[in-house]
Amino acid sequence: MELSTFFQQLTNALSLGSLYALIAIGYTMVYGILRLINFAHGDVFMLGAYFAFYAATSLAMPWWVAFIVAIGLTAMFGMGLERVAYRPLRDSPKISVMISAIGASFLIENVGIVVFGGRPKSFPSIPLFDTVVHLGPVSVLSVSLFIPVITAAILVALLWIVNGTKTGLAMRAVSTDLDAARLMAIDVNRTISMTFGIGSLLAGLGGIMWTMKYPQLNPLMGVMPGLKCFIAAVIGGIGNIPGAVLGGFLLGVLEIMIVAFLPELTGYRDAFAFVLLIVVLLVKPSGLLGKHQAVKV
Amino acid sequence: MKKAILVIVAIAIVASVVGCSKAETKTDANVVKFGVFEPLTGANAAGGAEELDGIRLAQELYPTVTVGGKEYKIELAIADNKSDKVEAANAGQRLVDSDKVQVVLGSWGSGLSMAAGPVFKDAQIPAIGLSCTNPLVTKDNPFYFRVCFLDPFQGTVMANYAYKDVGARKAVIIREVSNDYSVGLAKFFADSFKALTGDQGSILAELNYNTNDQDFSAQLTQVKSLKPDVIFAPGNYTESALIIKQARELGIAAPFLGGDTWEIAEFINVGKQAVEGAVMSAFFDNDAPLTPLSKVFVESYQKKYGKLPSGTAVLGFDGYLLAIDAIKRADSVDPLKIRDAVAATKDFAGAAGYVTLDANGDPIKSAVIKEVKGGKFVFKTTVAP
Amino acid sequence: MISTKDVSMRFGGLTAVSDLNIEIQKNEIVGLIGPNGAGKTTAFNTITGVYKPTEGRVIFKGRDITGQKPHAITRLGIARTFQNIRLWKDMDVLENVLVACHLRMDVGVAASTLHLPGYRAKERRSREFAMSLLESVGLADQAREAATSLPYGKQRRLEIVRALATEPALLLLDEPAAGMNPQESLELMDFIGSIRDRYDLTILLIEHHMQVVMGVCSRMYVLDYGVTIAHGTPDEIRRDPKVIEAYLGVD
Amino acid sequence: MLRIDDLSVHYGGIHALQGISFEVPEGKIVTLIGANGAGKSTTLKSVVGLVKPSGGSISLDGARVDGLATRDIVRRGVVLAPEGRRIFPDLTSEENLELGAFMRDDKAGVAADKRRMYSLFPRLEERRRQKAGTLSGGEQQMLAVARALMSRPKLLMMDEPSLGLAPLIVKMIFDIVKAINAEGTTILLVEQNAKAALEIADFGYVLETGRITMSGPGRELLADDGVRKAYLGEGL
Amino acid sequence: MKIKRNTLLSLAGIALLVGAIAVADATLGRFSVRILNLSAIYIVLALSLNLLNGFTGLFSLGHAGFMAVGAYVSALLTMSPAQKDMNFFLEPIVPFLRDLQLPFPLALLAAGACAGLVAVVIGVPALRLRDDYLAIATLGFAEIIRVLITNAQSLTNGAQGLKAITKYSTTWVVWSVAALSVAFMLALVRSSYGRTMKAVRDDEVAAEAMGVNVFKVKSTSFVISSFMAGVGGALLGHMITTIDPKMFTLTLTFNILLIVVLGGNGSITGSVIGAIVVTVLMEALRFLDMPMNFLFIKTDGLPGLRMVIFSILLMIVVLYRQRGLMGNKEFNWDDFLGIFRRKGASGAGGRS
Repeated sequence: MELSTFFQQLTNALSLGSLYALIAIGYTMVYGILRLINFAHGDVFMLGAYFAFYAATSLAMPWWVAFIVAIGLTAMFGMGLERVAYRPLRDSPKISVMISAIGASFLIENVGIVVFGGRPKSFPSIPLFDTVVHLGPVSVLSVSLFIPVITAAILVALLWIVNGTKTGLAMRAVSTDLDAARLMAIDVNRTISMTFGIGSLLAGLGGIMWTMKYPQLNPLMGVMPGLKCFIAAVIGGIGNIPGAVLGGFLLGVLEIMIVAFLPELTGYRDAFAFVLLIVVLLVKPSGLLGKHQAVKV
Repeated sequence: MKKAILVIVAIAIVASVVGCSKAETKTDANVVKFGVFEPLTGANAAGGAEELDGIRLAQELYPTVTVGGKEYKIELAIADNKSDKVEAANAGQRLVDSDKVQVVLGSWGSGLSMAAGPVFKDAQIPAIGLSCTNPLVTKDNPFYFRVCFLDPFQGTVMANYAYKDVGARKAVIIREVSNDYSVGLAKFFADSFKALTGDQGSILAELNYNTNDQDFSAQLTQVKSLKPDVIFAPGNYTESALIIKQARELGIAAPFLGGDTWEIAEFINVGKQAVEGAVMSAFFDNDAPLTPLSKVFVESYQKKYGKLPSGTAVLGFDGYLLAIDAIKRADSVDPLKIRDAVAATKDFAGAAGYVTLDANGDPIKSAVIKEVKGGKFVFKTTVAP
Repeated sequence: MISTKDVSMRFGGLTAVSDLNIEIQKNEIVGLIGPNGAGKTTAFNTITGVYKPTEGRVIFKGRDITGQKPHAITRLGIARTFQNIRLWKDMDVLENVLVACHLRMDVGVAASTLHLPGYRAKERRSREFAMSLLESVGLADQAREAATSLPYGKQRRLEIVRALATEPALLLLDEPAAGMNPQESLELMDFIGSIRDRYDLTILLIEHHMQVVMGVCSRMYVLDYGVTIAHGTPDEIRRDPKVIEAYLGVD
Repeated sequence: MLRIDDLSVHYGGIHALQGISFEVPEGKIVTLIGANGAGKSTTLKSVVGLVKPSGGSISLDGARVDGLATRDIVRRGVVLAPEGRRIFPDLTSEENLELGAFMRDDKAGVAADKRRMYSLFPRLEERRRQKAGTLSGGEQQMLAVARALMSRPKLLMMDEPSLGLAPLIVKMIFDIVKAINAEGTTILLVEQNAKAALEIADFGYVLETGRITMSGPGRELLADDGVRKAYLGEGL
Repeated sequence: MKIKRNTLLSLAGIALLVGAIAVADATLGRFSVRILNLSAIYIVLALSLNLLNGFTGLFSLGHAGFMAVGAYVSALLTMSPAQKDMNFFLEPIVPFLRDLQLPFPLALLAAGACAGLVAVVIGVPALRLRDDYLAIATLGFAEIIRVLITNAQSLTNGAQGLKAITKYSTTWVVWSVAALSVAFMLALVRSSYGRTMKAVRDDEVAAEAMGVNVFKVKSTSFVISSFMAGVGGALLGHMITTIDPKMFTLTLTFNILLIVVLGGNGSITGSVIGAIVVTVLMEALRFLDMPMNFLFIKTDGLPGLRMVIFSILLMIVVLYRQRGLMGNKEFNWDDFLGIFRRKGASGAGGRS
């Protein structure tokens, strides 16, 4: 392989990885607090993109206003989703909650099909994000330079919120022991709601960044990114924020490098994400940075 | 507990009552029913909607057919197959059984047509495929016909174009590996291109991606390093548009060639500037009228929908007209007689050219080659078989 | 019957049990006592295969069973009950016992699904055996009730009966008297003595109420912080100053 | 201060509390003793609203609190140092203390109380940056008590503070309980270590399978034959 | 006495059902028969998932993968070499598979066996995982199977799928297999082995301590379930007569999961009722996609509305009746007759 090709692939990998990382953080936040695989996360991601699309086109808002509005709406939607679909099942078996998540995902997708229409829409081009930047022999879309910066900023901000604020303290308390957190006069419902809000906010942001990079929207667009980013979160150790970032990058690099070094296997690309997932689950179920949880007898 | 059950039971009852009453609509003696069997939701929704537009326009222009001196009103029974095979077979069965249609039109997506094919065959109802180009659709099924050309022809046409017009000697193929259409077309293209160049190594690489993939940077970086003269990338229009966009971002300058699925507004909407210069085979062009009907179609389409028609819409239009034509020729609304009339179609003048069906039920038709220019699909040339 | 040789169990930095050396003869009833958190249940878990001891060996009937899977150890003849009752909540009383009978039935999926004649006979025998066990603790009348609808004390008895249904040689009871009032506890101890005789058992039992076990045990081991601080007959234990200090917490 | 009337609790089919009534007067130490599963922890959990009673009433200073959210009950000055300590193992000792003061907004007061806890439990100050899960059992119990005190409770309820602790530490914990009480905090103590509990309690209740079977001043119960036999391991 | 009465009732009920199916097959239109038969296939699939999810407590999301294996195996084994040549027009099929042709019953068994084998090879290692981890691992396996099928052109015809599969799934075939599955499940669940499965579901640790080889029980359940999924997938293929990898996505697994949940996790009766209700409802709700006029309000067709209503119904059940229609109860005559007796006693006249 030529060196320039290799660097181009490396850039591709990092650009894809940072996008995965951004979305995986949201996944991991929600899992961290409720131990729930939020199957609807990918659909919240889709909604974020659509909200931004309609705000920017139908309501003719400037793009940055549209983004802020969309992210806000997505966060609110996430909180509503938790309230309607997950809170009533808080004391139910894990399987019930998971099924509810699957059902919610189904519902959002189907409503999306009716409301947004099944035909794909394309996001209007925003020059700031949609210019090609050449770095020597490597070329990259400008949005791909923003995404790692945003991911890093989010990582820092979240680490600060979780480790440096009272809300974060409450989040960590709720995630380890619900009843003990209640005894500390923590408003458990609000804390969970807020975590969902942050997670969904990140999904919304991720959805928008995604459509900046791949400018098409359809109601099922969240399914694959949702699964992939979930895998990324599991690889890194679900519930662990830096782990999600690590997992996102690993997955991005793996997907690109498989194609780069073994082009005849391109058709199997989607399978590799799952192979990686299963290997990690079997070798270290708690993920690369996750903690092992012993089962009490 | 009781409440939930009650709700479900109640809805089920209401649903079946309403559903049945809908299905059992007055079987008017003076009505012919055309079943429209299309993906209106799911992955293929856009294609289904295009075909349906063409059919609706045709119905508006030709709402009746005269048989034996009696005027019959044409009704459409529309069933959504959700871009899903199980549903497709159900929807097809529903059309022939509950809606008691005499003819079926559709479906976008050869796989869906194939799923319902046996249903129509069993029920002995003729079905007219509109834009389903897979050779297997009509194979072994005396009740399935179509008004579009086939993939082998399309592949050859594009290979010829690549060899002669582009002057390409080395090509790269990017296939949507989970899409039968894309895989088939890629193969036909490759075979023809190798024959034309006389060089087994003229296809530098066949790279794959999956439906719904959105990041193709790895495959494209590979393509870039291979420096092909031309890239053949048949597939779904959204993925294809994203591929071309990302290729241009990587600085790949080689021309992109594709198939009929590209000719849809979304292809340009998603790809924007990047898809300028992309070349594809198509069924029809507005600027190159093939029959007197072409002009009628284009004008009335623009009037009804306020936009230029796509090649897919025109096939919906033609399918509807072919059905009427067959009914007239059979002078009967009996499905079996209609079938025989359809099978005997010769030089039927549709909006998208003349249709003559061969023994398989496939037409021998010209293809049109188009290019994206200034945000529009622009006619380049017509290729006769 | 059973002995542990220098068994230690560490979790991370915490040593839950260190150098445990227990030796029990056939038909003995031996107590394992100590304050909460002293490592008694951990000791049970290392014997029954739930944990693989970090160090040491567990010998049962002269055979090294260290590190074997719990179900294999049960098959060899060691059954147990749990401190926090672990009945199967979606099954009735009889079914709870029948599941434990499965072990000795030795039937495969095919035989039991097809209800082959051999299986039918075994199933009938299991049911009779299960009912006789239930009768012995006065639960026969409630055989068809949901296991978790029973009062606490009866659930404890059901757990013991369930363990007996695996036809063990050694029975490990983890705080069988927990949640019982003193009167019930004493009755339970009588019951434990009686099943030992009827089913030819050897019994190791965890309690932290000493007086409950004094009457029924011939010997006892006292654990504190995972360390065996004393063993001997009840009389010896009662007089051991180390026990009095650590266990009773007197000032 | 705390008054419980005819309190009943069901868990599925189990009738865990079968109508118990008792009172905790202001400024006193009251203890509930009894065997495992007698319903002691359930009583405390229902007071703070972690368990929903199926009957009866709980009132605090004359106002009903049953049915309120735990958070609101805690805000009214009732705090529970739960069984098994339930400290947050992944957080540092200091963070655990801060969580104890979660509902308080007076930063200065919280800081002062933190210092007070460190003076009360010097071991905790040494381990303030250490994850609570790595502390020894005794240190964890100290942390649980200190955490509870950080909310400046009027009523401190402790569930088995001596559980699994060495006698020396138990003694220390009980000394601190006495000291806290002397400063004016009312205490409701649940213990299996009946002797230690009754020795410091003003008043004691004996719970047996969901019912109160005996009650009286701590010293009196300590002298009672039945209690001695059943719970103090007398007659060994 | 009572037992005898119930046996008689059951026999009568079975006879009635057989009669009803015969009458339906002969008199109903093809569309209704098709839906009827689809219900039967979904009964098989729902039972297979229920065995795992409801009776053994293993949450698997990999069913579509095993169905795909079954569908492909049976389709390829029953096709004539000529049909295979027609299908494999891009790249010829591997020779040994081309000439291999088996009668349908054998092919159906082979379909189940292959799915079971795949379960042994890839699934069993995953059984070490719990709850949601198991769910995503199995989900991953199903996706991997699908990707493999898509890419194995000369074995499976890749994305082209297979066409002109013989339509063996007649009313009698599918309902016989469904009846056999119900009988098998009832026998299994009521047997000693079935009890150990429930014990594993309720409390693994206790089961292990009572001498139940938990891993073996889980593996057995997983393999049996996969076998049934393979058979169900094969029947589905022989009903639609064409298959391709895109059919076997996560959505298909979800659909079956919905049936199990709606019917009641751990209830055979529930799965049977759920399969029929869901299949019929999906078609019955089709009118929602059509243009409607309710009194004054006219809507254009809203494709997809049907699925929205369907998902809302599902959410209602999940949230307000978590245990599904039947809970984990089974149908029995005493309860059934009890309903009427209670109604009679209360004198409710509103029975329709």
